[in-house]
Amino acid sequence: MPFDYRRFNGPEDSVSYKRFSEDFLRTYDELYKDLLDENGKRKDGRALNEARSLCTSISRTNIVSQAKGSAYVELNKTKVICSVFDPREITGHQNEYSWFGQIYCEVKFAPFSCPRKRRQLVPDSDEKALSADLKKALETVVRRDKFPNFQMDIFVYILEHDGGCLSAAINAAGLALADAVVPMYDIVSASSVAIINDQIIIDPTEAEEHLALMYTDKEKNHGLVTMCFMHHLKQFTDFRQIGSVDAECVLKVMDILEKECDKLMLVIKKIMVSNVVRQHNEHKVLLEEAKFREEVLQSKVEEWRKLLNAG
Amino acid sequence: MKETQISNSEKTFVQKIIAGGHRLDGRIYSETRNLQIAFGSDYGSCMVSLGETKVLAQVSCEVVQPKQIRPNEGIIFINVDISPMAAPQFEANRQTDHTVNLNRLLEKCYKDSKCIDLESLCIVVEEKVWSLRVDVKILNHEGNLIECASIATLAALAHFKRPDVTRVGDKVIIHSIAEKDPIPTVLYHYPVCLTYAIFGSDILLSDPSYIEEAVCMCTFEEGSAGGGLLVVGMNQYKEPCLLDLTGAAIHNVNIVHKAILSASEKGKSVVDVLKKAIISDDTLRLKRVKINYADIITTEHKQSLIKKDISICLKNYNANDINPESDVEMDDDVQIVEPSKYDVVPTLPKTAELKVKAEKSAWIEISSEEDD
Amino acid sequence: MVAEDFKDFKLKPMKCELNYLSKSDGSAILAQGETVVLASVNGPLDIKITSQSMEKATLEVLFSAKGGKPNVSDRFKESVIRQTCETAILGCLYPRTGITVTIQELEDFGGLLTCAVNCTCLALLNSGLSMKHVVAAVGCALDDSGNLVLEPTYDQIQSAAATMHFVFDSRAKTLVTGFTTGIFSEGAYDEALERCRAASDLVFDFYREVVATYCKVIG
Amino acid sequence: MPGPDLLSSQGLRLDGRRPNELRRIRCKLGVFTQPDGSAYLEQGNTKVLAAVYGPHQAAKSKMSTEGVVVNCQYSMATFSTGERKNRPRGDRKSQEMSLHLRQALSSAIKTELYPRSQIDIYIEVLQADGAAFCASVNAATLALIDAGVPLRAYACACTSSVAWRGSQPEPLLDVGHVEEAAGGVCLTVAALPSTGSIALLEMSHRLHMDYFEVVISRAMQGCRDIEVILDKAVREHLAEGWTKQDIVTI
Amino acid sequence: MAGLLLSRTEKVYIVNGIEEDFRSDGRSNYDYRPIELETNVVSHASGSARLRLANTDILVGIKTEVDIPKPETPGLGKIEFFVDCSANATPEFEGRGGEQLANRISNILQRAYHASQAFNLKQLCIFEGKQCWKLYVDILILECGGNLCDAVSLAVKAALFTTRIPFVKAALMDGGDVDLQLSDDPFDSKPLVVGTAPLLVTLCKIGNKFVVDPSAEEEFCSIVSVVIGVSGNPAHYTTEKIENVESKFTTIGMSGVGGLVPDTLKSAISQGIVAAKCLDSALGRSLLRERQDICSYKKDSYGFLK
Repeated sequence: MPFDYRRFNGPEDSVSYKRFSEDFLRTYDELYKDLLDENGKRKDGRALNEARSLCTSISRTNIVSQAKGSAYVELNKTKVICSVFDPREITGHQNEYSWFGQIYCEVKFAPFSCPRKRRQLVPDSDEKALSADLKKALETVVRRDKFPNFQMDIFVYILEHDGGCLSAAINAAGLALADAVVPMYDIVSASSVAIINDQIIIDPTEAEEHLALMYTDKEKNHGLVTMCFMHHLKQFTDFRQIGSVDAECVLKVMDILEKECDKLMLVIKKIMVSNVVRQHNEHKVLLEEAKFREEVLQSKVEEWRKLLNAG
Repeated sequence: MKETQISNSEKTFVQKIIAGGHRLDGRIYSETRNLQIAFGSDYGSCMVSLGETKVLAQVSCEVVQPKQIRPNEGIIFINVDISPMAAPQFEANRQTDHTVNLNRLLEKCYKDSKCIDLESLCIVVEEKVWSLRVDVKILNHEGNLIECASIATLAALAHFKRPDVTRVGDKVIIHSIAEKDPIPTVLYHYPVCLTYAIFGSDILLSDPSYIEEAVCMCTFEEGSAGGGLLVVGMNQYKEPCLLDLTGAAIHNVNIVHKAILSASEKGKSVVDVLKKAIISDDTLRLKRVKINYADIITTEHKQSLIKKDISICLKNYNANDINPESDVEMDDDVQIVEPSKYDVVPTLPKTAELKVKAEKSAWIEISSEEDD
Repeated sequence: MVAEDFKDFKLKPMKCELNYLSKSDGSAILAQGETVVLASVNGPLDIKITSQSMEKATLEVLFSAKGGKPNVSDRFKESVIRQTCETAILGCLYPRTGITVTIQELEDFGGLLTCAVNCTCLALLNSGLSMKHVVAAVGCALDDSGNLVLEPTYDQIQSAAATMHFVFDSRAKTLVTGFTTGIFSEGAYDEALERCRAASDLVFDFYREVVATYCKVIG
Repeated sequence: MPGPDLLSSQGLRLDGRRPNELRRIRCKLGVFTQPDGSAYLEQGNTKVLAAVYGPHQAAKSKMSTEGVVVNCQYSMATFSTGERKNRPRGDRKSQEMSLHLRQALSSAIKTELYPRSQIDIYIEVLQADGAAFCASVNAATLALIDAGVPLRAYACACTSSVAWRGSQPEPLLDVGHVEEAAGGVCLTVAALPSTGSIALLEMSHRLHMDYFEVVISRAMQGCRDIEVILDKAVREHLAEGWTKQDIVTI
Repeated sequence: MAGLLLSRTEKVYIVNGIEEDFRSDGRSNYDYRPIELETNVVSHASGSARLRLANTDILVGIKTEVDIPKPETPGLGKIEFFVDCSANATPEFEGRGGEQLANRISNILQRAYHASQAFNLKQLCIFEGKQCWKLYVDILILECGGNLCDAVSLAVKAALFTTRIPFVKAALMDGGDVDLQLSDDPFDSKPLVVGTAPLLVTLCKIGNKFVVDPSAEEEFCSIVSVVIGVSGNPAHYTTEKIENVESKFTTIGMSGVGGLVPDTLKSAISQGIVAAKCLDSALGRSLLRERQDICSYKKDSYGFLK
C-alpha cells in the first residue's frame, strides 16, 4: 500500500462511530420495510418508477473557469462536478502514434461524500472501476478520430454520493464535453435502476442501492443496472449489471431504462440550450461594452486631435 | 541528469597504469583510503568518510507489534537513500537498481547474517517489540559506497542505545535517557563489506575509487578478461557472511580465495578501528563532553576548489627533483616542473599537497581549473 | 569564524566549511550553535523535457531529516526553502535547466529551518550560481512573559508561546519569507521583525567573512 | 551454525538425499507458443517458468551500442510460497533477483552480437521450495536455447550449504527449503561450467573462511552436474524436432 | 494484444468468415476451442487449477487465511480476487504494464461473485463477528490467446471446486479473542459448495454477428464485446440428485469502443446464457470425473511437463 507522505493521514485502524449505534447492523427485512412502504411509495415519497429530476435550475455547465468545459449535476443529494481539459499531445509513450484520440477519465469521491465510510485520497478499486466504466461510456460517443495522438482529460469529482453515481458522472461528463465543444456523435444520457425483491426501482438512492446488493437468502431478483444511451443513434454505449437477475427481468429493465434516458435527454437538451443562450447573451453584453468603450476612445481621440490641431 | 560517460582515453589510461602497478591516487593495490568515523549527539548517529566518500547513518527505534511468524523477535529495517547530494546523476525518491542492490547488500550483511540479537529486542511476546530503523544517507559518492555504507551502518548499530523498559503487570514503561541508562544493542559479530575491483584476471584493488569502479565495470570487449566488482562481507572472526559479484564473470576461482584472504585481514582491522572509535566516544560521553557534528567542521583547512585530493598523487615529495621517468603520471605534472612557487608537503601516507611558499596558512590545489 | 556580541544582539556562534562534498557543484556545512546542517547545490543540470521551463531554471529542493520516515513537516521545510531560493537565484539566466538543492539535517537543537536557509545560501554562493541577492534567516521566540529571545535554544523553544522566523535579502533588508508558530500580538511581531532585521546584519557579515577567507585562497 | 540434525546418523539429509545429491530436475523446452523461447523446470518441488522475447529493438532509454541489453524480470506467483505473498514483484527481494539474473545470464549470452537490441527474460516462480533462484537461472538458460539466442556456454546455478558430522564439515548440494530455513550458510553460484568461470556469487549467513573452499567446490560440482542434465534435455528436445511453436493452429 | 499485427485483408477475411458462420480455425460462431484443465497443480495452495484454452494459459491458486469479518457483515467470510498478468505472456506486461487488464478482470470477477445467489459467503464463517475464512483467489495469466475472461472464470470455478477448508477442532474464548485450533490432517476438511459460482461468457461483436470464445486475432477485429456472468447449476457439480437451479445473470458489462442497438444486446445475452449453461455442465462433468480418478488413483499429474 503506497503511503502518502505529503499529507496528514488519519489513523489506519479507526472505526466509524456509527458502528456502535443500534442501527448499524440491520437485517434485510428491516431495511426493506424502512425504504418501501405498503403503498409502494419510497422513503422520499417517490413512486417506484419515478426518477429524481435533474435539477435544471442548478445543474449547469461552465462552472470551472480553468477547464475548457465543465458541468455540475445534482440529483437531490447526489452532487457531481466534472471538468474537461484541452486535448494535449501524447508524448513519449513507446513512440507509438495513436490514430485515435485517447480519453483519460478519473472519477474521485470526495473524502466526505459517502454516508458509510470516509474515502481515502489514494484511489481505491471502486474509483478505478468507475473511471473505467466512464471511459467506456464516453469513448463511443466522442469523435476520437478528430484529434489523433491527443489525449483529453476528464475529471469527475463526486461531492456527495446518494445513489446513481455512475449515471450522474456520465451525464455530467456529457454536458461538460458539449460545453468544451468536443465533437461528439450524439448526446449521451445515463440512468440506473435497482431491482429489489423483483421490484424495479428507478433512479435508486444510496440506501436502495445498498439494499439491492445486500447479502440475502432470498431467491428473488436483486441487482443494479446502469445504462448509457445515445438517442438519435438508438445505441447503448454502456450497460452494467451486478447482482442476480434472470433474463426476463434484464430485458424488461432495458426497455424501462431506454424510456428513462429519453426523458433525461430532454432535460439535458434544455440545459445545453440554456447554456448556449446564456453564453450568447454574455457575449452580446461583452460586445456592447466593447462598442461603448471604443466609442469613448474614439471621441477622446477626436478631442486630442482637435487640441493638437489647435495648438 | 544522466551519468557522465567515461571517455575512452580515461579508460585506457586507468587500465594501463593499473596494469603497471599504480593507482591514480598513489595507493598500492591493497591500500584503502583514509577511514574516519564521527558521531553525532544522539546515540546511533554517525558519519563515516572513506576518503571523500561520505555516508550518514542514523538508527531510530519504536515499539511495534512483532511479525506473526516471529513473535519473540524484534524487527530491523534498513533503508538506503541516495539523494542528488551524493552525485548529480541520482534522482530523488527513486528506487534504482543501484539503490536496491545497496539496500539488499546491507540487509543481507546485517539482517540475514544474524548479527543482531533480535530476541533481546522483544518486550512482550506477540505484542510489543522494538523495531530498529537504520537510515543510511549517502552524502558524497566517490566510489565504494557499499564499504562506506556498511561501516556506517555497523558503527551506528554498535553505537546505538535504546531506552530501557520495565514491565509492571500489563503495563510497559519506557524510560527516557535521563531516567535510566539506555541499553546498547547486542551484536554477535561485526561484519563489514569490503569491495574489490577486479582488473584483468588477477589484479584485485581494494577500496576502488569512483573512476576505478566505473572503468572496471565498462570493460566488455570480446576477448579481454572483463572486470567486475566483488563485495565480501567479513566479520572479525574471519567468517565471510556475504558475497556479491557484479560485472563480468570470473575466470579463476582463486581470485575469490585471494579476496577472502585479504578481506579477513582488513575486516578485522576495520572492526578494530570502529570499536576503538566507539569506546573513545563512550568515555567522552561519560565525561559529559558534548559531542556534535559541529566538531567535524574545520576552519583552518580551507579548499578553494571542490577537488580535495590532487587527483594524481606524487610518489616523490620534493618537486625539485621530480623523477622524469614517471611518465605515466604526466599531464598535470607540467606545472610542477616550475618549482619555485610551491612546496610539496607530504600529508597522508603516499599523498602530497602543494603549499604556496609565501603564504603559510593557505592551501592551493593542483587542478586543471587553475589554468584559468 | 565566530560572530560574537554585536551591539546588544547576540547570535549563536556560527561555523562553516565550504566545499565539503566533492561531487556537488557547491556545498556547505553550517553549524549555528549546536544545530548543524549540510547543503549541496547542483546546477544548472540537464533535466527531463517535461519538467523544463522556457523562462527559468527549475528549482528542486529536497530536505532530508536525519532518520525516520519522511513526513509532512519535511515537505513544509522544502517549500519554505524553495520559495526563498526562488527569489534569490537569477533563474532566468539558466532557462531549460534544473537546479537541485539538497539539504541534510545533521543535528537539531532548535532553529533548524533558519540554519537550513543560511546553509543553503552559503552553498549557493559556493556553487557560483548567479543570484539577485543573498538571504539571511534569523529566528526569535516569544516567551511566556512577552520577552523576545533572539535565536532561542532548544529549551526556550519548547517553553515559548510563539516562534517567529524571518528571511531578509541583503540589498534592502526587505522581508523575503516569514513563518511563525503560536500566538502573538501585532506589536510583538513588529518588534521581532525589526530586531531580526537588525540581527541579520551579523549573518551577512558572517557570509562576507566566510567568502573573504575562501577568496584569499583563490587569490 | 546449523544444527547437526541436518544429517542423519547414516549421513542422509532430511529429505533422504545424500549430501552430494541434487533434487530431481525435470524440464521441458517450448511450453508456450507466443514467446520466442520458453521453458519449464522443476527442481524438486520448486517449479519455474521462463520466457524469452527477443532480441528485438531496444527501448531508447536502455539502448547500448556495446551489446545487447539483457532485461530480466523475476516474479513470484502470490501462491508460490507457504505464506501468501502480497505482490508478485516490485519488492526489493524480487528486484534483487532480477539484477542477479541479469548478472548471471549476461556473461553467458554473446552480448556483442546484437548491439542496440534487447533480450527480455521473464521468470515466473510457480512454487518456491528452496533454491528458486537457481531453478530460474537454469530455466532461463533453457528458454534462451529454445529462443535460439547464441550462448557462450550453459549458465547453470546451484546452491550449497554445510552440515556438520561430528566436527567434520560435510557440504550439502542443492539446498532445499527446510535446510534453507534451518539458518545455515547458503552459497549460490552461477557458473558457466564448460569454461570454468563464475558468473555470480552470492552468499548469506556466515561460514568460516577455512571451509569456504569445500563449499564452493561442491557448488561448482553441482553446476557441472546440472549442465549434464540440461544438455540432455536440450538434445532430447531437438531430437523430437518439434516444438509447440512449429505447430500451426488451423 | 501481444504485438499482434493484422493486415487489412486478414481482418476482412475474419469478418467475412464470421458473417458466413465460418471462423478461421474451422469453428462455428457458437463453438469453443479445446480446453485442457488440470486441478491441484500447486502444492502450496489450498486449491488450484490450470486451464489452457487453446493458447490462453491460466493458473489459479487459492489460499485460505483466517481473518476478522467486516463489521457490517459479521456472518460472512471474504473472497478476494487478485489477477497477475505475467510478463511471460507479453513483454508489455513487464513491471506494472499488465495492471490495467488485471484490474479489469478482477473487477468483473468481483462483481460476478458479489451476489449472494452466486457464491455463498456464509460457508466461510467460523465464528460470527469474530473469525472467518478469507479466500485469496490468485489468478496468474501466463499466456494470452484471447478470451481471457471465460478462461479465468472456468479456472477459478475449478480451483474453488478443489479447495478444501480445514475443520475447526476447538475454539477457545479468551476474553474477546478467539483462539482457534485447526485440524492438521489435510483430509480432515470440507470442500466448498461452489455449484452456483458464476461463469463468464464473452460475446464479441465482429461485423454484425456475435461469436463466443474469440481468439486473439478475432478480438483484434472486434470493436465491442459484452461480458456476461451467469450463475451455475449446482446439479452439475455433485453426484447426488438435487434440483436444477435456474441460471441467472450475476453481471453484465460492455467493453471496447462502440455502441449496441438494444435488440442486438438482447439477442447477445440470450445467446450468452445458452453458452454459459453448456460450459457449466461440461465443467461440472469433467471436475467430477477428475475427482473420481483421484479417488481411484488413476490420475497422473502432468503440470507443465506434458
